[in-house]
Amino acid sequence: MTPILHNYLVVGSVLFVLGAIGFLTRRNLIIVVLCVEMMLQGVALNLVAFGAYHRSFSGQVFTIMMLTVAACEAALALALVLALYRRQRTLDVSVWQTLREPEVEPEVEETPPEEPPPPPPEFPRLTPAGLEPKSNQAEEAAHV
Amino acid sequence: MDSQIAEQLVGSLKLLVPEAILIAAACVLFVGGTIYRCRTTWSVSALIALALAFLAWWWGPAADARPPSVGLVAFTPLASFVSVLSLGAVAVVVLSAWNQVPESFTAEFHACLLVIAAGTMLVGAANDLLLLFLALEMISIPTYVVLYLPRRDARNQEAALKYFLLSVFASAIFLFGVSYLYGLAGTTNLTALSVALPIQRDSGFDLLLGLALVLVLAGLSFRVAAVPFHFYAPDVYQGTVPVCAGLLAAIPKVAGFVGILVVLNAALGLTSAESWFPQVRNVVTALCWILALASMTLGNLLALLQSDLRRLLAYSSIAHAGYVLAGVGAASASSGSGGQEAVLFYLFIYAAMTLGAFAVLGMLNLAERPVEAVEDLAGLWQTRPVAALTMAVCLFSLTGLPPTAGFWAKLYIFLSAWATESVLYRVLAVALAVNAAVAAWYYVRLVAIMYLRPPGREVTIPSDRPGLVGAMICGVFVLAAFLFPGWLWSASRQAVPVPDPSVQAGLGWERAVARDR
Amino acid sequence: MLSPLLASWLTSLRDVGLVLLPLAVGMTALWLLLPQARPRQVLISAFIAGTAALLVGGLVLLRGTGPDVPLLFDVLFWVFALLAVASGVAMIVQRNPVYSALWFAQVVLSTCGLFLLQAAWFLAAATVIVYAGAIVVTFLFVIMLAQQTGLAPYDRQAREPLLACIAGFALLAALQYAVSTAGKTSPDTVQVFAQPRQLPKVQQVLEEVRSRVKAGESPDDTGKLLYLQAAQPESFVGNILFQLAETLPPKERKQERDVCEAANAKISRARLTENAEMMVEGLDQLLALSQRLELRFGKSPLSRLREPHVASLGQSLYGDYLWAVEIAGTLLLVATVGAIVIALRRQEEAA
Amino acid sequence: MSDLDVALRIVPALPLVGSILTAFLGNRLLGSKSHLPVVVGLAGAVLFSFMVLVEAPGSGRISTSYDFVDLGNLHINVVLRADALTAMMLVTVNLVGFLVAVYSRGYMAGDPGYARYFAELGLFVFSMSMLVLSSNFLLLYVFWEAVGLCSYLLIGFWYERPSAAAAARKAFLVNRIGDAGFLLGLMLMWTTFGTLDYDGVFRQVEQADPATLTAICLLLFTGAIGKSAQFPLHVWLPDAMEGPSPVSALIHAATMVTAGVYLVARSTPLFVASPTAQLIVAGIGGFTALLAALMALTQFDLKRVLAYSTVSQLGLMFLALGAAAGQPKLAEFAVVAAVFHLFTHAFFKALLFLAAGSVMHAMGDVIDMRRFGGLRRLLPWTHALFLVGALALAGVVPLAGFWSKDEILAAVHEASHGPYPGFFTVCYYTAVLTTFLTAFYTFRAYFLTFWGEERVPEEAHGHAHESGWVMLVPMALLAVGAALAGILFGPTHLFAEYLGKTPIFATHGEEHGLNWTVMMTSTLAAGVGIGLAAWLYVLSPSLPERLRRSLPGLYELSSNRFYLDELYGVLFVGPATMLSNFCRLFDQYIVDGVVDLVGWVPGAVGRVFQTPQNGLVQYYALATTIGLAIFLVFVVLTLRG
Repeated sequence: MTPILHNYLVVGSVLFVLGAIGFLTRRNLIIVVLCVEMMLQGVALNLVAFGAYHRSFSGQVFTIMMLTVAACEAALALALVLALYRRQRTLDVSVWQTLREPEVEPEVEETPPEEPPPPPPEFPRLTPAGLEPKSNQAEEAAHV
Repeated sequence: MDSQIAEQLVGSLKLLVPEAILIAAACVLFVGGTIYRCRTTWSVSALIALALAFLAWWWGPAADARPPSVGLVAFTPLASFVSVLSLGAVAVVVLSAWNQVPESFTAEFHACLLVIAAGTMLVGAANDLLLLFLALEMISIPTYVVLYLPRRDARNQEAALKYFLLSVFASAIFLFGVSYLYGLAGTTNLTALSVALPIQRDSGFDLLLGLALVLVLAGLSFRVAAVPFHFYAPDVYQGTVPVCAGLLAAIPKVAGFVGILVVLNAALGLTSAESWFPQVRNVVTALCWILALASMTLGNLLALLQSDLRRLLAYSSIAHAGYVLAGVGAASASSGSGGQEAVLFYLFIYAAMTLGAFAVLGMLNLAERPVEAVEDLAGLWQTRPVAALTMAVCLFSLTGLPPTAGFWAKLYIFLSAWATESVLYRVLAVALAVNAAVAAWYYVRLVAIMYLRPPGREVTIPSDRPGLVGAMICGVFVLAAFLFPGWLWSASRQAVPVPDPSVQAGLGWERAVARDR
Repeated sequence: MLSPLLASWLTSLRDVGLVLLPLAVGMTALWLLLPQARPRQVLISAFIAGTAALLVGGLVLLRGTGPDVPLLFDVLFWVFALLAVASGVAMIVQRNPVYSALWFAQVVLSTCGLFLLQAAWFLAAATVIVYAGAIVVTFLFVIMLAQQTGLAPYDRQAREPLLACIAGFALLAALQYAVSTAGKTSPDTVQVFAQPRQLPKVQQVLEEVRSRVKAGESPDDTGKLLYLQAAQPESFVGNILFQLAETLPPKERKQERDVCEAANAKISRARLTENAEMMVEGLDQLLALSQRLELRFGKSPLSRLREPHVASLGQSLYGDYLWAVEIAGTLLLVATVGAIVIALRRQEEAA
Repeated sequence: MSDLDVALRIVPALPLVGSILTAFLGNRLLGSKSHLPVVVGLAGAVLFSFMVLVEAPGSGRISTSYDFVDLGNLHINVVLRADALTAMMLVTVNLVGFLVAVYSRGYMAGDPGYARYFAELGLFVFSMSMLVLSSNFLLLYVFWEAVGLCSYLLIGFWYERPSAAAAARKAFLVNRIGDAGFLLGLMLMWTTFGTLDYDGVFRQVEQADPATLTAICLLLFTGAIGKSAQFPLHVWLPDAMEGPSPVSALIHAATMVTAGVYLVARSTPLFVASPTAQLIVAGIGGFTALLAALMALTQFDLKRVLAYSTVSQLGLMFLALGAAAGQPKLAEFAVVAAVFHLFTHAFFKALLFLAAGSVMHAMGDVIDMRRFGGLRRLLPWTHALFLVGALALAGVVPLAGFWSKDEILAAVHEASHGPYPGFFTVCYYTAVLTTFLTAFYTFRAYFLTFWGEERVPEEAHGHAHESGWVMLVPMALLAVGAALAGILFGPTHLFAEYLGKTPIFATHGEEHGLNWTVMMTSTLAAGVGIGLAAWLYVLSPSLPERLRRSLPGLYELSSNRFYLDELYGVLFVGPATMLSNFCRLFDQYIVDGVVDLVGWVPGAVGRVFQTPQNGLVQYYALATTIGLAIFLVFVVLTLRG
């Protein structure tokens, strides 16, 4: 294994595992699907690196096919997410747990304490159109 | 374009006619469904497409006269075996879905089923990791749609969501393993892989190959619902309509196991006398042992506790995945054990019996009289004798009792596990026997409820003839295959992927060179 | 029985300790950073620890590429790799889904940079267009459609972050160990992976057969041994020479494959007629071919950038993998129809 | 194809055809004539099986039908086998089956499941015929399961009753435990001998490792224990009495439950080579015989008395089957004794069950002996026929039971002169004690039912009457068999001679004359048993009650003029009752409890594994990932450098 190949494999596997962790921990449906796409990015990196190493195009062809399938899955995922959102009005995965062993209690997540709302953004005060700014006139005059 | 490639393409096109027919028919259904909505029309067209595909397969070149595999697809006896299995299984699904799908989506539903059939056929024919991946996706992507279509209540949506998310996750794991396999061999072609891999003689290589195979196995284990990749099965089966549950229990399981066999054959040469990577093979054997034991035990134990029919059958399907995995492990433990043919045989029988059971549930599960809890089957014998009889046959077959083919299927797995001559696998064989005895407990409970309980409530049940026909086909098949198991057995034995002798000759020489060095 | 096993495990633990440590630190940082109610100080220190772990881990895990790779390549690799991983982390710890999606776009872009370094031009472009251009934007649309108001509680609370991080750590550690040992145990002897590095071996084999024929061994026997029906890619020698020839630009490719075919035909005929001279001739042609290929593939990575890349990829895609393309088309069709019927609001539902 | 070949195929085919016809035409076309196809088919089968009986032993041939399974090294043909043992079993099965079917025509008349009943009956006879006809263990196993299935269906025939449904399930599940052992035995056999063919296996017995052989034998015996209701798997048979009485007669007395005996008899060459296995067979048989006899003592359900008696008699058969331990020469004698008892038992026990069914019929389905009595005038024919059966079961000269039981006692007595004298002496006295108890409980049931003051339960609605000829004639025919089968074949050695032609008996043992000592002993035991029963239940019917009351005050005994009776009571009846009650409790709480526990443990373990299934998709993925991580780490640790 050349060092180059090795390095790419390292990055590929890190991306894959990061995606997996995201899949396991994030509760937003869309993020969950995106995390799978990140896992696929790790795989794509592996494939391309191996393809370059072997000087064959199989790896790239494989990646293209994988992209296609990922696109299919993304399309279905978004359609599904929209349909589900229409029913529950939330993107939380946790609301979908009515199907389970009847004896097992449903998992209730504690809601984290409300974070303090971010301070209202400070926008530069602009002069309304059509009005002539007053106070700056003197300064401008001074500059000029 | 190179003439050689063109020739090869044209040559393989001739053999891809069945798949082409199915996909073309699917396109027709997709388009037609937007214009004309009629349950019967589209169901019949789907059946006709399946029949045409079968005829094309039948009139295609004979299995032994087919050209040897070179490209993406290999026209091996395995491909033929899986083709027949997939066409038959999907035909039964079409029949039992007849009245289960809202009329407005019939065309789309059946088109997806046709694509699934084509995908399953391609899994058997795949001679390239890329094609294997695409074929598996050809099963799962339409499955997502199929799962969603029949009903739109929250439970069905939840089932579709769970299956989708976990399936995509499993796909990613599978792909990661595949990328390593490709890297190790330098080719995605499975035949080439089986030649390129064995000439590697390096210690670190074993480890990478082991990891790659475990990842691939894990990805495929999701499709077959083996522990610990099984969690989705009970929830999804419970949430969706019975016909989709039957589809999920049969088709992905077949595809997953065929995929496992194909990959393991290419990477480890299960049938070759000499082990290519004895250590890796040992690891795979051990993993299969663990998975098999865990799946069958957990599946059966949890099935004992269920009061929901589809959950119960889901756990039963997990247990069956365990039995089949025991066969896979046996094939991996020793090349002469006959594990692979046992697996293929089991898959054929399993598809029939599980589809039959779900078809009966499907035909009973109408809006006026939902059949969900076990108790809902009470007195079926009096209200629907034929359905009850079919269900009983399928359940007895799932138990593995003699007048049904399930007996042979279990017996072959058992024998192959025993024939490995490894203590571990003999223990597994005993565990299998014990598990089968435990499983009798809940299957017989169902039969007892159907036959030995008075019917709960009187509801006029509209007759669902196509569903009943589908179920009866399965039931009759299960009985017939018990009486005449010979043809199926020899078919599954022929279907075991054997290494091309010419490839093996080249391989022997390669090995000699590798040893000399 | 148990203690030697334990001892050997401990030894291997010591061997990989250097790898495990940054991974562990990184995973701890990741765990701390994942959306949960945490004091700000913890987040900041976790961020610092994570960055440190990323850098140290990169130093430990990544290898020097050696003198034949230009420095620019190394630098770019570092930049893209760190960017990809850091964006990946940022994506999964980000509480705002919109930012998450954007970070994902960043991951895709960095990966495309890495693709470029591996001379996968077309793929890099396609990924940027398809992913960053289409998919991520669609995702953003859906996020904004579904979640117009601020941060949802479920975005502020990760599920089982500790267990997930531990599992991820084990997964990553196993993979890293395998990847790093595979090269380490045999840095110079045998190549772990197949293909162009095996050309010397092919030559060795060819020469051995040639000498055997010259020594008077029957061409048929040696031919059988050699198994050179090059039309079948599964034969070892045929596989290597053909696959290598396939990656050449079309014109050369045709030429070299013709050569290969002719040589193989010659060898087959020689086997049938037991003609030793013809056999040697064929073997010589193959040898020459393999030497040409070796020359070609011995070039530096940069030289590859000048090859007509897209044409070769297209050849491969629409030649060998034509059926795969067809199947992918079917998949797209099914997915499109499926997405439409899934998202479709039924009349009765709307009513 | 010779005549024999044809006959061999026709015998199982006729009931099957009858069954199928009834199943498909029964409800719609035939109605109350649904019995016709099965009865006619069985009649034909009886004729042809007699033909087999005549021709089979001489021909020494087996008839191949078709290739069933070809599993590489395991090749199974459906081979129908015709030797003396098979022919004998075939006649028993079909004859009793035919008579029971005729009887059922009257007994089941008007039942809503009339057609279903006959279809299942026909299926059962077919399966049982195939079981005895098959020529390899695998096929035997297949039909072994099939008869179990039929038994399941027939026990639960009246599924409206929860007790019937529960009994059916219990029977099925308990049998599955035995069958799992049987299947394992088959596998072990297959790996040891490479074949499952009778001849192929028996040919290689000498080469086999003794320990393996013992394991095979014991595993096969596990199957037999389940099917033949031996300790500790006997719990299902008494419950199985929930089925219709003719079914109890046919399946749970005469035929199916003897399949275990048949299996062990058929595997004689295997068992002969393993003295350990034989000792265990004999031990379990003897123990079961005594245990069941004790439990029969206190039953008040007439059919349950008979059921326990069946268990006990089967135990005696197993005792005989194990008697040849260490003495291969004794094997033929012992096995013939067991099979002879099987043969005669089929007649008289079927008769008794049918008679009990007749009583039930008259009493409006009441079977509790405390609620009726003195029926001998009301049901004169049934009374007479029951008496014949009871005498035969009790072993009174010259009825069938006497001769066959005597053979068993003789064989065990003979065994006590062999290498295990202590063990078999105990067995012998156990058997004698069982004989005494058998006579006692049989006549207890007889006297309670037919003697004493006439009482009829109100369920009979005042028109209790004798059964019609359709029921009486089969019973009469069975009674003829029960009366004459012994004297015709026993002392004349016809039976032994005939059965000796079976190829499994490689060496013909020496001729065994009549053992007068044993005969006297057993007659004495039976006589005492009957006498005691008569004394207790007829001559002084109040005695048992008084006995119970007077037991605490021993001083009364001396002044009582029934001093001797009381002593008898204290010495025999009291302990026997206590023991019997103890056994029943043991059965109810320990054995049943263990069976229940076997059912409960998996559920409890399952509950533990249920917890991760909490419906959250990410937990599933998490569990999957953890599993995957464990696998990967395992691979790394195994395969590293």
